[in-house]
Amino acid sequence: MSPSLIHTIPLSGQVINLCAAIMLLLGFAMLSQRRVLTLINLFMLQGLVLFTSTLIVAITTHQNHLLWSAGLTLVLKVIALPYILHRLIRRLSVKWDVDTLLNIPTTMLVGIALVVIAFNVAQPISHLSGTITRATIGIALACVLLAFLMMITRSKAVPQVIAFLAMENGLFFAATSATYGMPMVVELGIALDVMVGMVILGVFFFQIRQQFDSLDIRHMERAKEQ
Amino acid sequence: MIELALVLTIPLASSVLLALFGHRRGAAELNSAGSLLTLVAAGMLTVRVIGHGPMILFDQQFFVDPLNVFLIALTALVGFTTSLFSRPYMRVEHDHGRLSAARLRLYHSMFQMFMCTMLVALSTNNLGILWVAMEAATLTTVLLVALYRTPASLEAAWKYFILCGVGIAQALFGTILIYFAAERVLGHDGGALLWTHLDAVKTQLEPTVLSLAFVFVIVGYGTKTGLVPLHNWLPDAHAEGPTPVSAVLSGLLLNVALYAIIRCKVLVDGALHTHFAGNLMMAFGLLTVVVPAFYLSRTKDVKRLFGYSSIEHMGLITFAFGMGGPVASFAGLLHMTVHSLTKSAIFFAVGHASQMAGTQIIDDIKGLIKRSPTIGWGLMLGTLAILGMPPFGVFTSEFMILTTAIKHYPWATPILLTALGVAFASMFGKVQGMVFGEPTVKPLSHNPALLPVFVHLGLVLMLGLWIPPYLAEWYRQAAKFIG
Amino acid sequence: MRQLLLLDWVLITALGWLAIGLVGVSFPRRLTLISRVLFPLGAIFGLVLALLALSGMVAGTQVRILPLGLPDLPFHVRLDALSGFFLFLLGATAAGISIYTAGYFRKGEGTAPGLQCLLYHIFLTSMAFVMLADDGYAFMVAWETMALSSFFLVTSEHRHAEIRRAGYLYLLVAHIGAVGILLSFGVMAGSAGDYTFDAMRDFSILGFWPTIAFLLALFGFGAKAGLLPLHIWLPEAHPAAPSPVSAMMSGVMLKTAIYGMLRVSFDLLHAQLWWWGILLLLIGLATALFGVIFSAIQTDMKRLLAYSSIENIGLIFVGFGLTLVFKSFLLPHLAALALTATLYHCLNHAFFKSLLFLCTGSVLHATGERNLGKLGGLIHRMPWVTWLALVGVLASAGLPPLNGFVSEWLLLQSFLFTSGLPQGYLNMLLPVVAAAIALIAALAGFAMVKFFGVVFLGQPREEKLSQAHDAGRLERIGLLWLAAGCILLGLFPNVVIALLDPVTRLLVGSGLRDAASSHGWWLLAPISEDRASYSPAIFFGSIALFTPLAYWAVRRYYHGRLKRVPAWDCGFPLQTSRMQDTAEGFGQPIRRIFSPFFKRTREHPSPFDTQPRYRSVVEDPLWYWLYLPIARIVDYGTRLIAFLQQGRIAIYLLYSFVTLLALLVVTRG
Amino acid sequence: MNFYALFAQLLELAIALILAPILTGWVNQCRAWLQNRSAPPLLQTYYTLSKLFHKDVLLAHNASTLFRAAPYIIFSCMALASSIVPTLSTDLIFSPAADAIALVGLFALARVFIALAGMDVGTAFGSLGARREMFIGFLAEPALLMVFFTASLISQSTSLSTIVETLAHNEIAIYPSLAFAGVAFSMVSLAENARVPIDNPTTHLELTMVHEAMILEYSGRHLALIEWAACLKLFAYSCIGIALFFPFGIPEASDPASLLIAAAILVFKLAIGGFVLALIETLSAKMRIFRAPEFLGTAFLLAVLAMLVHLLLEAGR
Repeated sequence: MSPSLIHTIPLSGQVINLCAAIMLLLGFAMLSQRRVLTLINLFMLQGLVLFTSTLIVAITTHQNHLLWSAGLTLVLKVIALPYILHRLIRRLSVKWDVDTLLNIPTTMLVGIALVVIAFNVAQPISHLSGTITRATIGIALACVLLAFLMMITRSKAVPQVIAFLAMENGLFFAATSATYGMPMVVELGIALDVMVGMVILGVFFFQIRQQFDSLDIRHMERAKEQ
Repeated sequence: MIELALVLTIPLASSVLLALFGHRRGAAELNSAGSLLTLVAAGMLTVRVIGHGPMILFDQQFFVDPLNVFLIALTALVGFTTSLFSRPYMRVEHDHGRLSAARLRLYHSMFQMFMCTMLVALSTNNLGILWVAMEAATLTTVLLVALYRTPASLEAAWKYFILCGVGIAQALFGTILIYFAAERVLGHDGGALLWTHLDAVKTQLEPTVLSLAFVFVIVGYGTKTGLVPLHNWLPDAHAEGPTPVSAVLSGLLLNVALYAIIRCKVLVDGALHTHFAGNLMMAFGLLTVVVPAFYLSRTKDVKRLFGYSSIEHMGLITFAFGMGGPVASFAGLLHMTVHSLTKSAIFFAVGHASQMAGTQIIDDIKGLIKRSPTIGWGLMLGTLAILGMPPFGVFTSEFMILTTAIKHYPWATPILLTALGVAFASMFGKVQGMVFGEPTVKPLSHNPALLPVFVHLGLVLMLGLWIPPYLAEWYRQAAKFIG
Repeated sequence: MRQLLLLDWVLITALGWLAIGLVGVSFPRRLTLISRVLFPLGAIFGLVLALLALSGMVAGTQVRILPLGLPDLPFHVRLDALSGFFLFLLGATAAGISIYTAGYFRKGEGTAPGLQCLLYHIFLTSMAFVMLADDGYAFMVAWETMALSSFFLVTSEHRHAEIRRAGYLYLLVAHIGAVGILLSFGVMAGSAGDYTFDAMRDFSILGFWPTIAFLLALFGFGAKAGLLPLHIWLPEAHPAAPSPVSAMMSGVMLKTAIYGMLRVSFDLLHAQLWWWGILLLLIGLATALFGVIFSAIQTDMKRLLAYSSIENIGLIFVGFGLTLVFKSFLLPHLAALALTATLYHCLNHAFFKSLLFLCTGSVLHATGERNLGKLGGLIHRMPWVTWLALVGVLASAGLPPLNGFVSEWLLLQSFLFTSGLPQGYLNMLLPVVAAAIALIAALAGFAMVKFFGVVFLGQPREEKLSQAHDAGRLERIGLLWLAAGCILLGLFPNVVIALLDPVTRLLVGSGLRDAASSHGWWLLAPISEDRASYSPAIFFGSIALFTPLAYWAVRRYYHGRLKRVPAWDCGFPLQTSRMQDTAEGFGQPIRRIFSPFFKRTREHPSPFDTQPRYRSVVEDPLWYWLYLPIARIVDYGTRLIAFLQQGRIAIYLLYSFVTLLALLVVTRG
Repeated sequence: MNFYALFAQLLELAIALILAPILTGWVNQCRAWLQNRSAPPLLQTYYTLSKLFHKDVLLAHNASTLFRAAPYIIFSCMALASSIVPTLSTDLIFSPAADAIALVGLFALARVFIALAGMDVGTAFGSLGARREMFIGFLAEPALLMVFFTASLISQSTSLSTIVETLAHNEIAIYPSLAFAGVAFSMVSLAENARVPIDNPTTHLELTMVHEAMILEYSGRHLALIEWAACLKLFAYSCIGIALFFPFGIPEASDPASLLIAAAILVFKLAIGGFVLALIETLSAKMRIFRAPEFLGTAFLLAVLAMLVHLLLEAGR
């Protein structure tokens, strides 16, 4: 956006835009990342960024329930989930390297195309956005799509789940920064679902491993119409 | 007030109870009892709503109107019959050593939890809570699908989880967009997610945003509805889960997902003043009717077979609602009803059939009608009903849908009819082989509870010949308000 | 409570059948109850229905709206001359078949007798409702119920794979046909979108839509009637079914298709185009020729009769087409003549074909054989069946003075008028069609002689045939009823024509009653006496006079000594039953002359075979030219689409992803 | 239906019954002459018949009632047929009873019964003959019907009396279509009456016989009746031919005088007809049974052609 515009935006807004940019960056980083551990850390970082942006929105717009959701984000996305994931991969002793179905450079190119599409789609919305943070919704969409792409390209169960959670992050980001947050009850519900889902997945990993003695989802292609 | 509270709390309570005592004897009876109470409560609620009209409860978070109260009643009914059916079914599974007592506990409590989420999703007024409930429903059913812990069931559950999780995520984004659009009209704390409020101001909502939102919503909830090409989880989940679960998946979950789409469609139509949402749904619907028809003839597994048939019928319903108008929406609602009843009945019969044969492979099931005429006739009549043979109710709704299509979208009619014809050819051929012929199947260790099957089929038959006036009136109201 | 109309009584009778069925199914194993009480009761109801329908034909149109069906489209029923006539056909035939069936039941065959009873009576009720229905929905419901119940009756011996296959084919074709009918209704309802027949009558569709509606209806009803090339199910289903059911299907159910076609083309559609008639006529001709040729070469007695049904349906459609032609050229009187011939033949076929099918049923029970190559000489064992079958055979061969001849006579008469048509080609073409009809009639004679001669005459070809027993009492009553029908319909054509008068007046606005009845009951002269006349009474009377006269004279003037000796047979010393013509042998000239019609696979013994065997299978070429290709196409499509269901979650995710992106781009752009 | 009509009817029947065997005898005589054989007496057929009537009946063990009833039925059919065809007068009581189509039906009825009788005993030859008879029948019947159709299109009627009246008593009109029809008719009647080239009435050669093969098992009075019926059939066909193609001299009224003249004319015509038949039989050779379709197919085509010719050239009349 042109410099004149930048000055019209208050500092908080700029910070949020910055967060948005970082989100997107992290999204790309995860897309290109081969190593599970780093993937988890990146995910944690994303959570952190999400937390900060939520916090800022909460402070600038004096909405207390957003503080709650920020706290929720911190607890869930920055502490709990990464911790669980770390435990899991240690317990499961997953191979460190993640091989992708599509080689990284191509994936990146596709990702860029996705970003373009996302911005293009989000343009009309951001124009009529009343909030101080216009572009964020486009970025959130981009994050979601990138995570989606990541889910498609990863051939192991754990990275897929991480991608799934990253997608959740993107949605949260959209919810908080673009619309100053959903009603509390909804956010709680969402958080609960994510949590439970994680637990169930954790259980699943073990059973999958024990049944297929690997977490490679390419083993799970039996059910089809021959 | 109290009725709705009962409708929502009874399943929850019984789920908790079953989580504690589900491994003891009599768990199945408790399950049935809970479902029965839910059904009674739902019945009271229905009477209440018919009497006093729509009501908004619990600081506007819940909302009951003709549209969802009939789905609530249907859900409670099918839930009850399914619990009746699952009692002997699960006992046989237990005897065959396929399920331990702990698993049965999980099954019972998750079944009730699933019912609870369904009812919440139906009765809530808050699109956010709707989403939460749908997600919760996904989670519970994932556990149910994976109940056997076999590789196949795990694979199915995994696919189900990932695909529906992702889909649901899109739906959330759509919800956020709607909220985003509504907030500008309703202000921040104007309950911008409450459907009633949205409905009140739907004409002022921002069209572009809502159209985008609807795209996300239909992709999201459409995944759960099983719209092609988002349907791929459905046959696996139906095939690998225990049969009662397949029954409720087909009979209820798909309906509820579709219900969510319809709720959003009403808003979008109000905002856009175009037929955008309708066209989108019609396109999905046609695709969803045609593609599974061609799968049918290739599938070897009987439960996959009927899974695909569920997809096809969901497509038909989506198409009906897409066309819109009093007749088509009426037909869509009717088709929802008859499809739930018929398909769950079929799954009951199929469950026992596959238990008798010890397999789900179609070619290995033969001569049911000799070993157990009730199961054989149940399966045969159910299949004929679902294939749209008069005098069963499925034909009624299909007749209305087709005639509306002939009237307004003649080009679509041949496509639909071809698909239905192909479906008839493949499905009927397979089922005939299973029901008739020299028996290969063995009698069951416990005598099956086939009352549900024939109750359902009886209801469907009645709907084919005579729709009770109040029910028709009720459909009309709902249809009018779907538009 | 308003007093009950005739229509209500008809409805009550039809529902009475249903009630009988329900009683039957509630005592599924009580054979005596079912066979000695319920089925005779059903037969009585049939008679009642026939009488009610007769009075309904003259009573004028009556309508009712039942409190059933869709909320905004309840069941409309209507009793007019047309439906009255077909209800009469149904009732009269059903009376004979039901009473026969009462005697036909045996212990432990196929499905439980109670269930059979239910299905059979549902079948009857649904057929009655098909003829009464006055709106698209009620019609479709009754129509499909009819198909469904008959399907279950056909597959009652479902342990045999070929019977399952036959049933499958039958229901499939029936269903696809029903789709055609539904579409036709849709077109006729048009933009009004009201599916009551009244609305269709009032709402006149324009342009090419009537033609489309007509063609769709032709497809739909043709599938049920067994018109070429949709006949494929018929020769499979009829042999598969138990004989009373085959009789009912061939005798009555095929006629429901005729009824529907008449209803659509004359009642619901306003104007008729002449080429519709020509189309119908040519299709009917092809069907008739095809059917009669195939019936002449069959080796299974029920298949033979099934193909003969195809032939008769073809003839009926020829008459139908001629009616359309005359109607479209505004020649109501000639149209009435042709239509009378058509309806008359419907009635005749109902009687003689069900009679013949029931006879095969008795033969089947007595011998357990359907294969003509294993029957023969039954005239000595089962005289009742033989002589009654002879009546049916003569009637079906179109020989005077039986009923089959009258309708063919009327048909040929109406063809003699086609030279008066204002259309150059037609009055050249149609007499040639008449020639083809003559050929078909003669071939039908051939087929029937083969049927009767091989089954009942000659020496028994198997040992077990000597244990064959004649039909039981109730069975005889049923057969007698139908045979009497064949004779009476043949002897009193004027009565029947007078009876058909309201129907023709309703449909084509003219009738034959006055012309026919002007010469007294004994002389049938549809136009005028010196134009054409036929008096079956004198005909029959003189034969019935000369024969005993000759007999008496011979016995009177010459001694009647008579010795039983071995057959002479040109002095051949040894004669076995194998030396007489088999069914294959009898069909050989046909196979030779009409070889282009068949897809034939033969297996000739070479001179060096140790066990030489000869085998020759004649199949329906259409199966290979039309049906298998369609099946292949569908199969290809399924293989193509099934490829999408890969089982790879990444692919599935990709589907949703691409869908989402595509939709987004579309919506945005 | 006046007294004369009844009288004429009975007279015609009587004449038919009497003349038929003589006609056959006459044909055989002519044939013998043409083949330079010494001819049998004219009444030879009568001798044969009476001999057969006096003989005992030898009935095969397997023969059924139908076998015994058939001769009487066939005989009465043929008697009826020959009394329907207007030969002496067109004012007959039976003439409205059956028109041309019914006449064809009558012949078909007789054919069916004789074929069934042939199959009844269950010998190789019987069924073979029956098959061939029906086979020839379904080829000949349509052709005959088409011949009648041509005539009825000309006279706008299918009742034989009206046809004859039209053809005989209208102003002399040339009908080219009738020429075709005539040829077709003569071919058909050769086939129908078991004559060379389709069948040979005098042969008992197993593989060639048709008619004889069917009646092989008959003896005594039954055989006599059948033979007589055959004579009647020939007579009836000849009368049909006369009525259609040489109807001149058949009176409409039926007062005794005109009847006598008519009878004389009839005898004359029959004599010529018989001679022509013998001539044809002498000049042509019996053909293989599977050449019969070609032969009769030709007849059928000629008949159809006749009808088309009529529609083309004479429809204007």
